[in-house]
Amino acid sequence: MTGAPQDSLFRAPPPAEQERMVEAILFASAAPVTVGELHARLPHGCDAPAALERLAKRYEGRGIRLQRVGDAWAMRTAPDLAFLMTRETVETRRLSRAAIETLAIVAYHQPVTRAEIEEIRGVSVSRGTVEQLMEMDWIKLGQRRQTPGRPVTFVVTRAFLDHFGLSSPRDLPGLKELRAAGLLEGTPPPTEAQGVEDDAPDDMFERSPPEES
Amino acid sequence: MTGAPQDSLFRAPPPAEQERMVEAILFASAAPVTVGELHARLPHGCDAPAALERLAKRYEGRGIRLQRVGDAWAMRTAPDLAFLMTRETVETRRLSRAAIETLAIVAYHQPVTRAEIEEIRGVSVSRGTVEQLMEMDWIKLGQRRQTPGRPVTFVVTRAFLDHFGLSSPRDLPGLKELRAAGLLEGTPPPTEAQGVEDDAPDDMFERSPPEES
Amino acid sequence: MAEDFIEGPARDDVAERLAAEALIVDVDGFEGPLDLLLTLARTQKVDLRRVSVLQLARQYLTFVERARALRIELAADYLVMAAWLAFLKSRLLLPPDPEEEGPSAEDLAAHLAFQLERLEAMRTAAARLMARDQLGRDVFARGEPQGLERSRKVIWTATLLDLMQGYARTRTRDDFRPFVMDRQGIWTMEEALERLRPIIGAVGDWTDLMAFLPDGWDGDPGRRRSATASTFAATLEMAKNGRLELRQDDMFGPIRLRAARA
Repeated sequence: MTGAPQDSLFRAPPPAEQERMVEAILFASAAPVTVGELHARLPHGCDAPAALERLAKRYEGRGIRLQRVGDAWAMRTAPDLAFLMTRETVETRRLSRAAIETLAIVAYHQPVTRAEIEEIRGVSVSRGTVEQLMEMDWIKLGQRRQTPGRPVTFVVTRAFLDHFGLSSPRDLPGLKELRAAGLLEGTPPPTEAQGVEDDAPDDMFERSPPEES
Repeated sequence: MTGAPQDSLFRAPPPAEQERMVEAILFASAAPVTVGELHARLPHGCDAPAALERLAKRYEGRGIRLQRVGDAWAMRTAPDLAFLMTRETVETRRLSRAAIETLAIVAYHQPVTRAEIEEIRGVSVSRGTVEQLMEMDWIKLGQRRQTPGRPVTFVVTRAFLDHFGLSSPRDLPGLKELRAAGLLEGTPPPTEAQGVEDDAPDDMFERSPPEES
Repeated sequence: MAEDFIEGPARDDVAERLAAEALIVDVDGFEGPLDLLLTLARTQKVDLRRVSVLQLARQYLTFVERARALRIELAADYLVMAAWLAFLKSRLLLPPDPEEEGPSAEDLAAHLAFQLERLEAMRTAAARLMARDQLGRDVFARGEPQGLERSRKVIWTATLLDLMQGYARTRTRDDFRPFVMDRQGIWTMEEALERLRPIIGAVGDWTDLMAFLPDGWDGDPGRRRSATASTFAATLEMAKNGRLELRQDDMFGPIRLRAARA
């Protein structure tokens, strides 16, 4: 759709106009808007990624900023102004320790099976924990593992990324270090001294199914 | 409260900072915010009207703008971009039972008057049903019946035939075929069996109005 | 096992012993044996990668023994772990047996240490995750989302099957209409009288009753029966009124009639 103005009956709006259109769409929506949705709503021939880039730059250092959430974008208040927002704060349900750990394991190990979560935590995962996280729309089912029994796997959602202000699962804090230390594997690194798994699966998150739109 | 930094223990934030604070508050608020509310939420010594003025200027010509709502302020998408905020969704819905039956009677008995449709269905036909079918361009007015009152008749349209993939109304399966297909379950009155149905459906459409029942 | 009590790992460390006491009182607070092991490992105050698994096994077994002495119910998985650690401990203390198959005691110990380190890492990661700026707490979305105004265009649709079923429904409904006498196969006496009245005056000679049946009513037996009976009843009525004469020459012979002679 982008860069193909010749197949358009009408000329695409000028870049500045595209930018303010994207601005209006993102502003009006509380949920992140995917690039695909932007293209569907913008006039034909618009280049949403370019407009988003210019817009993100424009909002740098402002009270609102553009936040990338997977393949979507959202406008969010700057975190340093949280103290002004006490009025808007929504009381979220307090998660149990089991739920928080399970969430972290899904995020760092995704796609991960229930058995793997249990192996890492050393206890069985209660059904309620997984259900609560799914109900919060923070984890969802991924593709089935192609191993005997074809167990279901869990992956994190876009709402999870949005909630924690992550552009992608790669931005999880400490992900690189954990991977380098071999702590995202099922077995200890072969020799502990030089157990630097630099070639550890970088495509960990590509293996997860495409984000829903 | 404004312009009185001397009564503040702490120095008020610099103007640019006040501006982004107002920006974030207006963005996150569910309703327009009054100047009084702004002062109550901003750090001590802030000048909300001045910040609002700078913010309004900053958003001039952008996709979002500052708007006064009574004695309060809100951020709104620019009015000229309203077209981006609507999306035409096309929804397909199944026709109501009344409409289907009316349509079927027109198709099988055309040209047919409203009184005849009512006689066959056994209930009165609502104006809305006929209007809906005419609006959909599936039935249209035929010639007036040459009987007292010269009532209008209805016939099916080309669009109707196209939709149902029929080359002519004669392609509609006759009563006998309907029964063979299990669509007509009741047993017919004994004598009607010979006289009427043997030559269906061929003269079904010439034979109007329906004489039976 | 008794030896563990004598030279217990926490013998000369009062703080550690107090901590172990606290652990026991708190046994319900643990999320399984691995959680308990991790807590015990922390008391060694070393990098988890250098944790002494042998010492850890002793600590755990001591914990289980004390819990039993205090008659604290321990879940089965704590006891399974205890058995496994006792086995591991003995393997670690004995010189390796070259005949032995499977992973060495060192491998098993390394795996346990890895499991602890991995759990610890996930806990740290979880804490870091929860410490991030969170939506609705630190970062806020548009408070008054406009939403997409949807102008809905409805396309009505129906299939040929819908149409046929709809038609079938209207026709089937007829078949279930309230019962009325179905007169299509019946020739009533009124109709017979109606038919006979204008023509009877011209019947001079004796004529077979069957000749007076209406057209098309002499084929189907049911219809013929109805028409015959009605016509006969009508002739009786007319004979009573003196308008015609009837005769039947023999039993089951044809019934004949003629106009009454004045």
